[in-house]
Amino acid sequence: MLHFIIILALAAAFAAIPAFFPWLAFVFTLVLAKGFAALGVAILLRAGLISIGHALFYAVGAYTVGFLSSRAGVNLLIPQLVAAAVVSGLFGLVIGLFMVRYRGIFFAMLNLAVSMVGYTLLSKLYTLTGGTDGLSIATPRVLGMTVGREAFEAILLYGGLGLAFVVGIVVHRYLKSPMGEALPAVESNEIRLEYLGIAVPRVLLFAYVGSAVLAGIGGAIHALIVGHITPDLAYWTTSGQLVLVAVLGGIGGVAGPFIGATFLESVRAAAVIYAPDAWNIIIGAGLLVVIFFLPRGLHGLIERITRKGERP
Amino acid sequence: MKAIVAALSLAMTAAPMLAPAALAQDKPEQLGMGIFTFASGPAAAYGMPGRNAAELMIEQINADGGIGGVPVAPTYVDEAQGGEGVVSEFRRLAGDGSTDIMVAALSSGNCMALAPIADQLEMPMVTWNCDTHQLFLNAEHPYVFRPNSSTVPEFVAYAAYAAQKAPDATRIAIINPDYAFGHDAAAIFTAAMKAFNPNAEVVVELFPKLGTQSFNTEISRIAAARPDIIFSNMWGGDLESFARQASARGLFRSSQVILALGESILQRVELPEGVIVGVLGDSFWNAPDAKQEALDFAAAYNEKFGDYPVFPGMKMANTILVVKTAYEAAMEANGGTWPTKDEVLAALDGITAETLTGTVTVREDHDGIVDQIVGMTTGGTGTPELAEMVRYPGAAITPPVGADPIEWVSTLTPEFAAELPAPGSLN
Amino acid sequence: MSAPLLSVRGVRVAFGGVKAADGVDLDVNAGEFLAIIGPNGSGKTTFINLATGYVKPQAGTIRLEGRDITSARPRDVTKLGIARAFQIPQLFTEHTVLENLMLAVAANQGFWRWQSPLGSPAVREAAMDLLTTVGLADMVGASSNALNEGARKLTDIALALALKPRLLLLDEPTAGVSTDEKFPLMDRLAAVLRERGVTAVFVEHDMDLVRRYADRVVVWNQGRVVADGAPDAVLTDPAVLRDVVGVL
Amino acid sequence: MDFLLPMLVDGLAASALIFFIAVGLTLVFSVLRVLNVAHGSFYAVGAYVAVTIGGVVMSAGAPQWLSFPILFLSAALTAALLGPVIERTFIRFTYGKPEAVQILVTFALFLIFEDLQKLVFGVQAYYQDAAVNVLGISDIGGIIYLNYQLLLIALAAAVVVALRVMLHHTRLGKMIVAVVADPEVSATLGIDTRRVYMAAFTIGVFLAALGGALASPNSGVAPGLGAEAIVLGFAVAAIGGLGQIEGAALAAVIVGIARVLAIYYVPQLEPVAPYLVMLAVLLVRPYGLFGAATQRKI
Repeated sequence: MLHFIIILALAAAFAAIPAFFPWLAFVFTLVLAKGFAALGVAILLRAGLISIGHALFYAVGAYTVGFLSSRAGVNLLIPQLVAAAVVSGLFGLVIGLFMVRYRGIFFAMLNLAVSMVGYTLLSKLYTLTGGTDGLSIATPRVLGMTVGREAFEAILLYGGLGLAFVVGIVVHRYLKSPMGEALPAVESNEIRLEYLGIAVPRVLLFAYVGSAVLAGIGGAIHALIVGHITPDLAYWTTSGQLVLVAVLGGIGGVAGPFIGATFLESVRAAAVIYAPDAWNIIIGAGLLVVIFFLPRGLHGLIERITRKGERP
Repeated sequence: MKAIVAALSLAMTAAPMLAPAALAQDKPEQLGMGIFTFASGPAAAYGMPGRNAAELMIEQINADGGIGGVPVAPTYVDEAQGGEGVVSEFRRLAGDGSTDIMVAALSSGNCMALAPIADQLEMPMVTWNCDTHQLFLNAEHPYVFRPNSSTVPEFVAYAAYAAQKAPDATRIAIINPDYAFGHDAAAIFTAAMKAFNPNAEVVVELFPKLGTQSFNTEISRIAAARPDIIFSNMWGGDLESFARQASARGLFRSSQVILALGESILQRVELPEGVIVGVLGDSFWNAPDAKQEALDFAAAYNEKFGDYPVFPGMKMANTILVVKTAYEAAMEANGGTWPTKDEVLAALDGITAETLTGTVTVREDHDGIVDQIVGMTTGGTGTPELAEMVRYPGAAITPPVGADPIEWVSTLTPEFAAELPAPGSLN
Repeated sequence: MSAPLLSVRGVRVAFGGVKAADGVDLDVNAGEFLAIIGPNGSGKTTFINLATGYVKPQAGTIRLEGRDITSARPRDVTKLGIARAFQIPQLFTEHTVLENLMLAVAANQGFWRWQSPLGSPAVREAAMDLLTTVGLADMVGASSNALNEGARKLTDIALALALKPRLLLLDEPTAGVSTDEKFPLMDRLAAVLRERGVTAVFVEHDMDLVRRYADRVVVWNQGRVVADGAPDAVLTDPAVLRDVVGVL
Repeated sequence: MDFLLPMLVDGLAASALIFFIAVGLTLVFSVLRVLNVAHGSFYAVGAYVAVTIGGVVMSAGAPQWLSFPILFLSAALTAALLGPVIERTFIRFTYGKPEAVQILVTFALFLIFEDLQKLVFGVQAYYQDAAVNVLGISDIGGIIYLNYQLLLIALAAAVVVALRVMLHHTRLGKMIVAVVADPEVSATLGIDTRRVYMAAFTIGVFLAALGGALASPNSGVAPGLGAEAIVLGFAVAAIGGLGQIEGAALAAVIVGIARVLAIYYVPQLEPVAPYLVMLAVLLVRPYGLFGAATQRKI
């Protein structure tokens, strides 16, 4: 309960800050986008699977919105989001069928490889994707209403926050279900899982598709708030960033990746202004501090507080 | 928990104090100018000269009393942080009231991403380098102006020069960077070459990715194709690596090489004599018809930074001069008071401004008309200079307003090239 | 006489020249407790691995009630009612003992319901029962990583029991369990198995246990079954005493 | 088939450069069982050090041939300065940890090195091509090659042989092999595994730095070098089978040839050639060309 209260307090702070610093609304919407995708990465990390390729699904979500907006003329927010989730889920299903056979570094490298092939396709299929110049996305209509850009961005931020809550609860319940609890078991003892009659590939495929859907939702929000997308979304450095966000935030709870994304984007925003040449050093050092001293990430701090509260 | 609080407070302190918006009629304390260029990463080799030139030009303007008595206060944004970071910074600068006009950006991708945001935030944006013809192709951007040329006149100019200089050359090799700029240039150059010489054919076309270190296989592949002409619009570190490797392996001796952005490496690589190079516009400070202002600027630049300005630097300086001209024109039009945003926009619309290296006109579609200077390397070292130079009039080689640029290129004829000024005419 | 529950015919498997099974024929009859004894490295564990699909034989067939399971995977075999416990306990070290058991219970009981919690009352109760059976009721909250070897063994066996198997394969079930605990544990285990009518095969080194609990003993040596019969007969066979028990 | 000869020469030249990136990575993995993302940083640092020392020595008027020993010296210097320190402080922490932790710790090091390079060397490209110039050129099948490119092919082959000799015929090498086979047993036999780890890691740093140093005379050094190197290195190491030195050599040749084939016939595929090779290889052999599954003991 205390845990939930802390999360609510953080969310309230998250919602309030852009009201005082309007330009931060954009940054915070990106935080949500990255948070969704990093949550997807975190699900796989629970099974010990590190994907250096999830930017592909982020890009698939973004480009689904891009296609609908600039090629198919579907300028409606909800259908765009739903389509992004469905299409990235389908990509996740097809690629996942192949990926769930692999573990460890081979899983990481194959995800990297597939995402780089995707990146190249996005860059090369000029007529379809606009090449490296990318696609522009018009402000869509919301529930049949034409809204101004400013209103739309507010809808995206606060609607996104609401969506994060709903999705967070769904994912939390999933992680506490037998299938969700089986994920750490895949890492600690896959053989025993098999000997319980559990089809591990199926467990992983479900997680993989789910993580792809989450990344796709993130990508769609990214596309809508930035208004312009390029193949760089699928580049491996974006994937690396998502893993970074997940680990910084901690994979122990669904709020972790969102906390990690807030932290990373805030540090980035500050670094761009105050220490533009040392941004990588700051992030690298932060990552080391987290791994060495906070193995459960920033979210682990909340866990510590609530543990104390529950078991005095 | 502490770390989260720290992170949030960090985010808050990152927000500068909201500056009160200046009333239109009062002269503000300063003119905030957001300047977007690459200051890190591989593209910095091209972007830093732009930033250096901006520093120098603004220093000179401010020493001279500023623009209409108001000093220019630049904020530099590094484009190397990627599209969303650039957009984020643009929004921050536009939103916190610190910035009145944006000079953005180097990369075409970033210009495409920023243009709709400039319109949305009603923030005047003047591009200084990005040259994709897509920018104004299917979109009107009331707040965006490009006092520069686009890819079409730029690469038509090289084809015209090649057609005039080497009329018998038919076998073309192209090696361009693997993104829109490289692919667009390849398409335009090829179409123009075929228009000027129906026998022209592309024998090999390569697009190595940005940041490639070793072009050795590409060089072998090109050499094996025995081309008459090798065209490249690589730039920055890639261009330098390619030029060094190709030069060491004799590619410059066996074919006529065209390095579209070659002027930018003249001070770093000893190119052999006779390589066709250009400046994507007229921004070459050491042309025979150079104005004294250009020579003075180059000398000051050399004193401050230790080398001569390359053309990206000159483009940046020229663009800031266009902004200055626009503000001054707007003030003149309203009787000397500080102009409102709308007055600045009106002044930029259709402006004709004298730059360090020529004249630029911004058309009604907000695209610029600029001359194209092309020349050949002299093989000499030291102060950068070119031989066999030509200045193609911008109006002659820019597609008219509303024309599809690529279609326009295919309507060109051999006579078109023949009627342009001849190489060496600018001496 | 009814058909055997598990029937192994002509099974052959070798690892880099070492023959772990060299043309083995062996039947396991429904309801019996079969002990497999033999020197270390003779391939006893390989028999369990073969029967559960972890190792694929290079020749021969394995049938469960007449159904060919030679090329089935462990999870298929498990679903058909064969469970195994391991020589080296195989636990979910990220989970508590109770969670380990709940995962095993849930494996057959709403595992794919992705919005229901793992610890439903029914699952929790079944898991607690199992832990009581193996004498670990006071360990439920412990991390399975922090247990001593004996408790790990017991948890491992409980995981197999949770699957409610028809055939249970135990690999040295009491190794690591303290001498005082051995017989009480085996008594409880045997009672549960008899009560549920579970057939059991156990690989064992402790001849006292074999004598006391096995209905039948098979001696495995150098990849072959060299003796097969009632404990009294086999364990008094001089050849067995020399080759197998003597080595121990 | 006009292109057969140039393709072969280009393919081997490209393979040599790729091999130098991957070999140290795979050696370190085979001994320490650590996936070192910072390997790319050592590659870049080696290149920067070589260019810097080379620049100083050449501008002092030293004879051109001296630029060769400088390349090796720079790699040795980089390894001596960075290898033991980094192994002691950061890498040791990751022993036995999950791969995700290893990747992230070394990725953090990589990020820090990226900015340190920028702070020390700036963002401009450096070139020091004395070693290329002094060797001259050869005409092979009508195409001019740098003799330096041909030398690199020979050097790559020499490194494969040298590593074999080192591993099987020196005291240190035998200790490394023993530790690879079984660290616990080695420790009981009196081998100081901590020192072996440090030595193996330092050799890995040396090989990475040597790769960077050897590439620098022809390619120059610019920011972004490390990132390119590490992705390619991981791909090649995975294709070869992690920890397999001969596997890395074969994988480097396959990837090198694949890239060259792409450039000659399907240039659009060149950027994805390493990844397509990896997908194809891992589809058929899930643990790489020379790799094998390690089965859990149950």
